[in-house]
Amino acid sequence: MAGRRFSLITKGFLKENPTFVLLLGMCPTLATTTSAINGLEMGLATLFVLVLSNIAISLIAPKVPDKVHIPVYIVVIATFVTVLQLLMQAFVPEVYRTLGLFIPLIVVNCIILGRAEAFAGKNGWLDSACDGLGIGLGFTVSLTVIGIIREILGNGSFFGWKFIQGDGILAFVMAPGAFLVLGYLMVIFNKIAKK
Amino acid sequence: MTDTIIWTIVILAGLGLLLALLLYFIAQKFKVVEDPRIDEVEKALPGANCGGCGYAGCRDFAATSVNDEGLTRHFCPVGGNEVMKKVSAILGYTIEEKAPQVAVLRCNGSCEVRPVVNEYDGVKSCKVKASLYSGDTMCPYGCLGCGDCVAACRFGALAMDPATGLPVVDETKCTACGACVKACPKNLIELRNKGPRGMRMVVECRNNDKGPAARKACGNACIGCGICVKTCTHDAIVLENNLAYIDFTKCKLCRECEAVCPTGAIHGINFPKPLDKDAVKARIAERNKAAAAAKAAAAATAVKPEAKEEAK
Amino acid sequence: MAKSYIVSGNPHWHSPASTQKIMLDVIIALCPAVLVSFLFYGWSAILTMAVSVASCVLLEWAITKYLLRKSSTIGDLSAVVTGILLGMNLPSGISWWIIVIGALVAIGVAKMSFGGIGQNVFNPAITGRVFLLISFPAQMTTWPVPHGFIQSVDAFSGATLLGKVKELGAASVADLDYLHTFLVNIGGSAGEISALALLAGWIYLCCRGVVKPWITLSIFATVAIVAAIFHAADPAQFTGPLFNLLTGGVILGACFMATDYVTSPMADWGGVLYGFGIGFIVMMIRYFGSYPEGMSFAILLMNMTVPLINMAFHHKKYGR
Amino acid sequence: MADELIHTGRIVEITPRFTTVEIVSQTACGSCHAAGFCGMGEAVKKAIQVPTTLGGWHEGQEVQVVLRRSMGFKAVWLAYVIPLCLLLAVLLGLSAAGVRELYAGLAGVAAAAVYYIILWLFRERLRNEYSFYIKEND
Amino acid sequence: MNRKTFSIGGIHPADSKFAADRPIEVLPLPDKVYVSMSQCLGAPSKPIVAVGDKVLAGQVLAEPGGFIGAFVHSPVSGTVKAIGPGKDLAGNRITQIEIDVEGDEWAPGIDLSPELVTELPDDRQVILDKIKAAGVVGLGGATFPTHVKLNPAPPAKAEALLINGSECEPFLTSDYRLMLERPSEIVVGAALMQKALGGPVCYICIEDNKPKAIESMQKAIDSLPYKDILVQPLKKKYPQGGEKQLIDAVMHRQVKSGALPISEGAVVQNATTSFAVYEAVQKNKPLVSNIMTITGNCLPVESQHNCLFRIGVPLSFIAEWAGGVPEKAAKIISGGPMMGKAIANLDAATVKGSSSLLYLSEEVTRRRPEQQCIRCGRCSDACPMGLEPFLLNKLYLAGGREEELEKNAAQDCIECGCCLYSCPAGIPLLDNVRQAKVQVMGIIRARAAAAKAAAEAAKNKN
Amino acid sequence: MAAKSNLLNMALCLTLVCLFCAALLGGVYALTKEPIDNAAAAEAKAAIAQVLPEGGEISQALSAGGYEYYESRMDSVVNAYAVKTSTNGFGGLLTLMVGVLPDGTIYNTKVLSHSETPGLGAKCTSDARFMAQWKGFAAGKKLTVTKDGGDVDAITASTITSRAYAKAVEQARELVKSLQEE
Amino acid sequence: MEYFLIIISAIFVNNIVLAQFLGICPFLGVSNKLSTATGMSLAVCFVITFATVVTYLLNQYLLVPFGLDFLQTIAFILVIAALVQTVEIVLKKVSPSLYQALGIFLPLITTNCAVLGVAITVVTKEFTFGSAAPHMLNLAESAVYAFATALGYGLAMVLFSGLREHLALCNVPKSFKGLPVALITVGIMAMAFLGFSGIV
Ligand SMILES: Cc1cc2nc3c(=O)[nH]c(=O)nc-3n(C[C@H](O)[C@H](O)[C@H](O)COP(=O)(O)O)c2cc1C
Ligand SMILES: Cc1cc2nc3c(=O)[nH]c(=O)nc-3n(C[C@H](O)[C@H](O)[C@H](O)COP(=O)(O)O)c2cc1C
Ligand SMILES: Cc1cc2nc3c(=O)[nH]c(=O)nc-3n(C[C@H](O)[C@H](O)[C@H](O)COP(=O)(O)O)c2cc1C
Ligand SMILES: Cc1cc2nc3c(=O)[nH]c(=O)nc-3n(C[C@H](O)[C@H](O)[C@H](O)CO)c2cc1C
Ligand code: SF4
Ligand code: SF4
Ligand code: SF4
Ligand code: SF4
Ligand code: FES
Repeated sequence: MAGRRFSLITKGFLKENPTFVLLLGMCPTLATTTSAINGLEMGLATLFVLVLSNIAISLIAPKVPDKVHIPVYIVVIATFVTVLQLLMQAFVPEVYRTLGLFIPLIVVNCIILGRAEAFAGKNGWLDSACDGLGIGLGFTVSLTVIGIIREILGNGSFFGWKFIQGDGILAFVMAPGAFLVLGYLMVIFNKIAKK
Repeated sequence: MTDTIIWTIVILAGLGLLLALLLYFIAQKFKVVEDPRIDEVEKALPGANCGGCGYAGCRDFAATSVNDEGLTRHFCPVGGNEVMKKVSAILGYTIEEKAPQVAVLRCNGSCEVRPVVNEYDGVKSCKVKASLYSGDTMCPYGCLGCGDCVAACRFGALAMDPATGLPVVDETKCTACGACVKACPKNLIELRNKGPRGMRMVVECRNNDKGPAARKACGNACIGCGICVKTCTHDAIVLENNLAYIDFTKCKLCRECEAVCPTGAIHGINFPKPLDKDAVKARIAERNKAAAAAKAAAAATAVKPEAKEEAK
Repeated sequence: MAKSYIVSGNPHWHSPASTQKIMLDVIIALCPAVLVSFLFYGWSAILTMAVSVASCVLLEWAITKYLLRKSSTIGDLSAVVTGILLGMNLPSGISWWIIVIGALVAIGVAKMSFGGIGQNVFNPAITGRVFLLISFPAQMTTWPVPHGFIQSVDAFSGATLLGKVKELGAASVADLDYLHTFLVNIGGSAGEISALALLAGWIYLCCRGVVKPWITLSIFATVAIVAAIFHAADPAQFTGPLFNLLTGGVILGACFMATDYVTSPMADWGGVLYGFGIGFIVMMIRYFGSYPEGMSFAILLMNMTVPLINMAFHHKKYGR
Repeated sequence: MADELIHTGRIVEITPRFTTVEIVSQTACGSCHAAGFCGMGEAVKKAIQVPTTLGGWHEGQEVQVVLRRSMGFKAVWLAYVIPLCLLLAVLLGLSAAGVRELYAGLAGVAAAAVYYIILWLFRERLRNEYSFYIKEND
Repeated sequence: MNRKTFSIGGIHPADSKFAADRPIEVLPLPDKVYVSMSQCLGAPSKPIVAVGDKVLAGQVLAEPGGFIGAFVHSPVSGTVKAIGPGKDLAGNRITQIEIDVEGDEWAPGIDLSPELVTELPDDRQVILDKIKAAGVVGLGGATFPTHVKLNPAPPAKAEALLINGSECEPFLTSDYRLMLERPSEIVVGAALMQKALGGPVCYICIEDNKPKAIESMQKAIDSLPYKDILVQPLKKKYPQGGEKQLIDAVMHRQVKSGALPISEGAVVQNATTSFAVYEAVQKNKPLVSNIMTITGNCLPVESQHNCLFRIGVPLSFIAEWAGGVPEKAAKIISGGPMMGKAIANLDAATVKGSSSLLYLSEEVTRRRPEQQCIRCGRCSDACPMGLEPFLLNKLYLAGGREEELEKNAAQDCIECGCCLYSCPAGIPLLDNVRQAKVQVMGIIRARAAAAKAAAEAAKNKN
Repeated sequence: MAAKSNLLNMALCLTLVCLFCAALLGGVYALTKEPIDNAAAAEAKAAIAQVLPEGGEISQALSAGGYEYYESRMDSVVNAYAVKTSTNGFGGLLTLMVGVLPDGTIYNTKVLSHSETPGLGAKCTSDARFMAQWKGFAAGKKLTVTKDGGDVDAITASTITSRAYAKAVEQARELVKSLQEE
Repeated sequence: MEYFLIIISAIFVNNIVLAQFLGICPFLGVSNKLSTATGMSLAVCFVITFATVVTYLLNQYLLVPFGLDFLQTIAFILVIAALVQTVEIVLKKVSPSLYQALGIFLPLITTNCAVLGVAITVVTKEFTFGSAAPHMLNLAESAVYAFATALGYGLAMVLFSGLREHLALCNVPKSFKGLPVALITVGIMAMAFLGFSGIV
C-alpha cells in the first residue's frame, strides 16, 4: 500500500508528467515561467488547489449524482482557487501580482478537473491526496525547470542570482522563448522517455 | 461583513440551483450511454492501432466487439490468443483458439544463386520497381529486394539481409498482421501456421517457369520436377504451374521432400538438427524398394494392405 | 547480356539544374552587394558575413552529423546563402557571439528542426535576424558609421534614415538626395547599402530563371502605392514612396529573402498576394509600429500564410 | 481538405421517413491523447437522423454518414456567427444611442435569444437542409 | 510561319537528333523471329496457328483477344517452331510465337510494288475493315488499335484529324525520315483516315526544328488531289507530340480530365501510323514492319541508323547489325530519353510499337542522388498538364491520401517525365506520381463499379 | 460509483455544495479582508513614502488637474508633494510616483507600473545611474534627454522610455508649480 | 477610432495566444486540420463574446454592488459553463440536424481558459488605447475587445493549422514530429507577431 502511494506520488515526474507527457495546463506553463521562482510559485499554487480539491472531491464523490458531477467539481475547485486567491492577496501580494490572471485560471486548468474525473472521483481521500501531490509536484518541477532554463538564458541568472553582466538573450523571457524552450524540452523528454 | 457573507451564500446557492435545474434538463435530453466494457476491452488490447484486425484501430475493435454477438468476426492478430482470451473474459464469450501464424518468405534466390543482369536506378521501392520491369535478375518471380515489406511492418519483425538480399522474418516479433503480405508486389510473403515448436516446411520459391528456364533464372528455384510430390507420403504437396506447394495443414514434418529436392527450394525451418540428407534419402530408397517389391508381390498375390503397412 | 545495364523509369536523362547550382547563382547575385558593403564598411563587413557563413555551415554540418545522423547537406550551399543573407542583415562589426547565436537560431531552430532544406516554413535567415533583434535590441540597432574603403569601423551609433524618421518625423528626411540613396544608402545593415547592387543581382537571378519577378514586383508596387496614399494624405507625418522603397531592407528583402523558394508560395498569383501582404505589413509597421523597419517581420508574418496561399492558388491545370 | 466529413456509424432504426444512425462522434479534443485524463473529451454516441432513401440498408449495418463540409460551415454560421453579429450590433447600436449599459447588454442577450427562437420556427427547413446522407462503408 | 504550341508547361531538352541525316535502310532477315501476342494496348491476341505450321509473310498468326485488340501477322515466311512463354523487354512473361525463317515469301494479295496508289476506296467501312484486318495499331507510342480510334461511337464526331509528325522526343528520327522519304504515302494515308472519319480537316503537325519535313510534306500535299489537308508547323517544345498538347496547340481546346480526344472532336494519329494505314488499305499489306532509329549519345554518327525492320526480330539482332552495343552505353532504351522504356532484356523481340534503340552513357542517364525538395516549382512549371508533382509526390509518400491526390489530379499525369527532368533536387517525382496515379485510378474505378452496382440494385428492386 | 440522477438529488446536491463552498469562502473572505486591505494600503503608502522626505505626515489622496497627489506636511506646512503621473512609454503605459519639493526640486521617483521591454526600457527600474539622477534633480534643470538638448541622462538604447520618464516627471513638476502658484 | 485601436491591439499586438498565453491547450489540440480549426475559431468567437457580455453584466450589476468581487472566479466559471450548455441545448431543441452538423466542431469550450481569461481581464484590467488615460472598459468596449480577442485567436489558429497541415507532409526529424515542432512553429509565430508591437 505504501509502495502504491509512493508510486502515485512519483509517477507525475516522468510517466504521467502533466506538462511533457499529458500536455495539460499549457497556459500557465508558458506564461508564468519567465523566471525560476515564478515557475515554482505557480507550480505550488496549482499543487495547493490540486491536493485540496482532490481530497474534497474524493470525499463527496460517492454522493454526487452522475449528471452534476462536473459542475460540482467545478464549484469545489473554484472555491479552493478563490481561497487561494484571497490568501495570496493577503499574505503574499507581490507574488499574487506577478502571477496575475493565471491564479484564477487555475480553475480551468485541465489538470485539476482531469484528476478529479480520472482519479479523485473513484478513489479514497488519502490516495487522492497522494495523486494530487504527485501530479502537482510533477507540474511544479516542470514549471521550475522551464523557469530555470528561461531565466538562465534570458536573464543570465539562477533563482535571481545573477552570474553574468548585463542581459541574457532577451527572447527567452518573452513569449517566443516560452514556446521554444518547451518545444525543445519536449524533444529531449521524448528522447529520454523512449530509452 | 456579515452582509457580504450572507450575500455570498445567497448568490452562490442561487447559481448552484440554477445550474442544477439546467443540467437536469440536459440530462433528460441527452441520454448518453456508453458501454463501459469498451474501455476495458480497449485496455486489454495491445494498443498498436495497426488495423491488422480489419477495424479502424483498437478502439474500433473494442467498440465493435462489444456490440457484436460473439467474437467470430474479431481476432487481434497482434495480441493473439492471449489477448483474445482476456477480451472474451470481459465480454463473457468463449472463443476457439486459432493456430498461431507467422509470415513466411517464398523466395530463396539469394545473391549468389541468382545471376544479376540489370542494375536498378530509381526509387527504392519494390512497388515502383515492379511497375517498371521484372527485376534485376533472370527470375521474374523473385524478390526485388527493395524492402517494401520491411517498411510495412510496424513491429520491426522484418529486416533485409545484406548477404542474401532477401528479407528475414524475426519470428519472435512477427504478429502475423499481414501488412507485409499486402505490401509485396510479387506476392512473396504468406502467412502460414507456425507449426509445432515453430517447425514447418516451406517451398521457398514462386517461379512458374518450366525447369530449364527456372534453373537458368535461379539456382535455388523450384523447377517443378515433382520428385517431392512423389516422395511425400502425406499428400501434402501439390504441383501446379511448374511449382510445388506444401499444404501446412497436411504436412507432418518428415523432411523427406527437403532431402530429395534437387535444387534446395524446400526448406525445413526451426528444426533442432540439420537435415542428414543421405540418411533420409537412404530411408526413402529403402521404402521405395520395398514398395516396388511389394508392388511386384501384389501384382503376383494381390495382397495390397500388407505393402502399405510396410511402407510406414 | 554480358554487361549489366541500368534500368529505371522514364525520363532517362535530366536537366543540368541542381540545387547547388541554384544556390551558387544566388551567391553570385549577392556578390555586388557584398562588394559594395566591403567598399564602405571595410573588412568588418566581410568579417561579419564570414563569421555568419562559417557558423551556419558548421552548425548545419554538426547537426546533420551528430544530432540527426543523416548524410551532410552542406554541399547544396543553401547554408552559405543563409549565412550571407544573415550577415547582410546585421550591423557590420557586431560581436561574433551574437552572430553565432543568430546562426544557431537560423540553422538550428528555423531550418534543421523542421528537417533541413526545403522543409522549413520560416525563412531561416530572417528568423535568425528577428530573434537577434528582439534579444539584443541595443546591439542590433547600433549601426557603425562607414569610414570608407578598407578601414575598420568604430562601433558608433549612426542612426539609419528610418530610425531618424521614427525619432524626428518625416520632415527630417524631406530633402534627401534620392539618387545618392539609390547608389549608396549609408547606415543600416551591412547588405542594404546599395540598391543598385542589389537590383543588379536580382536581375541576374531573373535572367537565369532562378526566381520569377512577381513576388518582388508585387512588394515594390504595394510599398509604393501604400506610401503614396499615406504621403498624399499627410506628408508631414508619412514618408513618401521613393523614400520607403530605397531605405531599409525593402530591396534586399524583396529581391532575395521574400523570394526564397521554400518559404514563398508556389503559384504565380499566390506570389503576388504574398508580395502584397509583405508590402502592406512593412508599411504598417513603419508608419505605426515601434520598430523603425519592418521588412523582416513582414516576411516572417507572411511566411505563416504560405500554406494557406498554396491551398488557395494552384497552377492552371489542363482541361479543368 | 476533403469536401466531405465522414463518420462511421451503425444503423439502429429505419422508419419510412428517417433512418437513424448512431455514430461515435469525436468531439474536438476526442483525438487528444490525454483524453483519458481529461473528463471532457469523451467519445459520445450520437444519433443522427437521415432521411430514408432507397439503397437497401438494413438495421445493424455499418455505414458512413456523410456531411458536406460546406454544410458544416453553414451550420457554424447559423448557430454562432449570426447570433454573434446580432449581439454585437444590438449592443453597440444601443450604446451608441446612449441607452444605459445594463439595458443595452440585456437587450443584446435578448436579441440572441430571440434569434434562436426564430431559428426554432424554421427548424423544419433546417432539418432538410442539413440532412446527412448515407453511403456504404468501404 | 504560323507556329503554334500548347499553353501549359513544357521543357526544352537538347534536340540531339544525330541520326536525322541517315536514310532508312532495310534490315536483313534473321534466322528466327519471335512474335509477341501482346503488341497493342488491350487484350493479348490469340494464336490461330499450331507448332509445325508453315507460314507466309503477312499471314495472320493471331486474332484480337477483345474489342480493343488487333490481328497479328507473320513478318516472315517459315515454320512455327514453338508457341509458348517468352519475356518482353522488361523481363515480364508474355506468350510468343517462334518462327524459323525460311526464304521471304509473302502471302497472296499483298502488293509489294512501290507505285503510289492515290485512288481511295468509296466506302469508309472498307477502309476501316482493311485497317482492322491489317492489324494496324498506333505507332506513336501507345499502340492503340487504329480502327477503334477511327470509328468513334455515334454522337461524337471528328472535327479535326491531327497527323502527329512532331516527334518531339530528342534523338528519335524515324517519323522524320519517313516524312522525308515517303511523304506522299503519308498524305494518302491521311486522306484515307480523313475519309474514314467522315471528312474532318486534317492537319499534319510538324515541329519547326524539322523544316525539311515541313517542306517535303507540303510538296506532297500540293502534288496530290485531296482537300483539307494542311501542314501545321509547331514550335519546338517537349511534349508537343503528346495528344492532349497537340489538340491544345492546334485546336485551342483542352480535353477534359478523363475524357477522350474525340470528345473535343479530335483524332490524333502518328505519321508512321498514317503510312501503315496507306499500306494496309491501298496495298493490302498488314503491319509487319516498322521503322527504328538506332542512336545514342555514345554512338558516332556513322554508326547511327534508321532502319526498316520486320516486327518480331530480336532487339539484340538489330543491335548486332548496327555494330553492337557501344562500350560506353550504360542504359539501353526502347523509345526516346523522355518517355522510353529501359530495356532489361535485350533478347526480347521487337513489337509493333518499337521505334528506337537508344544508348545513353552513364553520365547523362544515371540518376542523381536524391535531395530534399526545395519547392522551386520547376516541376509544376514544366508539367504540361499543370499538375504539381512535388505535392503529388509528398501526398503519395505520406500514404493514405488518395482523395487529395485525386483532387490534385494525379490521374491526369501523362507520364511525360518533364517533372523529373526539371527537378534540381533529383527527386524521383514521376516514379511516385505514377504510383499515385495507379492508386487514384483504383479508387475511381472502385467508385464507378460501386455506382454501377448500386444502379443495378436499384433497378432490380423496382 | 455515483448516485443515480434525478431532479431532486441533483438540485439538492448542487445547492448544498454551493452553500458549503459559499460558507467556506465567506469565512476565508472575512478572515483575509483585513490583511488584504492592509497590504493594499501599505503598498500604496510605501510608494508614496519612498518619494517623500521622511517624517512628514501624509495626507489623503487629493486631486488636481486630473492627477492624483498627496501632500506631506511637516509641522502642518506642506514640505513636499507626491504626484502620480502616467505617460506612454515604449511598450505602453508608464506610471510613476514622483516626489516634488515645493521649489520644484525632484525629491525622488518610483515606477508604479510599466510595460517596457525587459533589458531595455525595463531598466528604468534597475539602472543605477538612471535612477540615481532623479534624487534631488534640481529645479532649474531641463527635463528632456540630453539627445534633445535636456539634462536627463537616457538609459542606453532606450531613449523612448527615458523621454517618457522625463515627461512624466515634468508633468509632476508642472502640477506642483501650478499648486504653488495658487 | 478607439474601437479600431482595440481591435488592432487585440488581434495583432496582444494576440491572445501568441502574447497572452491563453487557450493554448485547444490551440495545440484542435489545430491539426484547417477545417476543424476554422469551425472551432468561429464557435470560440461567439462563446467568448457572449460570455464576456454576460459576465460583465453579472459583475457590474450583481457582484460589485454587493461587494462580492472576490466571487468573480467562481461565479464566472459557473455562468460560462451554464451558458455554453444552454446554447447547446437550445440548439438541439431548435434544430437537431443543425446541432448534429455542429457536433463536428463543437469543442468543449468551457474549459478553455481563454474564455474565462478574457472575462476576468475585462473586468479587472485597465486599458489605454491611443493616448487616453487608463480606464476600465465599458460594456460596449468590452464586447468589442472580447470579439477582437477571439478574432485574434481565430487568426492564430487558422494560420497555425495551415502550417501544421503543411508540416504533416514534410520530413520533420522523428523526435520533432508532432507537438515539439508545432511548439517551435508557434514560437517563431510569436516572434513574428512582436513586429506589431507599438502599433497601438
Ligand atoms: C480504354 C481506352 C479506350 C479508348 N477509346 C478510344 C475511342 O473510343 N476513340 C478514340 O479516338 N480513342 C480512344 N482511345 C485512345 C486514346 O484516346 C489515345 O489516343 C491512346 O491512348 C493513345 O494516346 P497516346 O499515344 O497519346 O498515349 C482509347 C484509349 C483507351 C486506353
Ligand atoms: C508525352 C508524350 C509525348 C508524345 N510524343 C509523341 C510524338 O512525338 N510523336 C507521336 O507521334 N506521338 C507522340 N505521343 C503519342 C501521342 O500522344 C498519340 O498517342 C499519338 O500521336 C497517337 O497516334 P497513334 O495512335 O497513331 O500512335 C506522345 C505521347 C505523350 C504522352
Ligand atoms: C525588441 C525591442 C524592444 C525595445 N524596447 C524598448 C524600450 O522598452 N524602451 C526604449 O526606449 N526603446 C526600446 N527599443 C529601442 C527603440 O526601438 C529605439 O531603438 C531606441 O529607443 C532609440 O535608440 P537610442 O536610445 O539608442 O537612441 C526597443 C527595440 C527593440 C528592437
Ligand atoms: C532565390 C533564393 C532566395 C533565398 N533566400 C534565402 C533567405 O532569404 N534566407 C535563407 O535563410 N535562405 C535563403 N535561401 C536559401 C535556401 O533556400 C534556404 O536556406 C531554405 O529555406 C532552407 O530550407 C534562398 C535560396 C534561393 C534560391
Ligand atoms: S508485417 Fe509481416 S512480418 Fe511484420 S508483423 Fe505483420 S505479418 Fe509479421
Ligand atoms: S519480399 Fe516482396 S516486398 Fe519484400 S523485398 Fe522482396 S519483393 Fe520487396
Ligand atoms: S510526368 Fe506527369 S506529373 Fe510529371 S510533368 Fe508529366 S504529366 Fe506532369
Ligand atoms: S522541381 Fe524538384 S525541388 Fe523543385 S519543387 Fe519540384 S520536386 Fe521540389
Ligand atoms: S491551460 Fe489554458 S487552455 Fe489549457
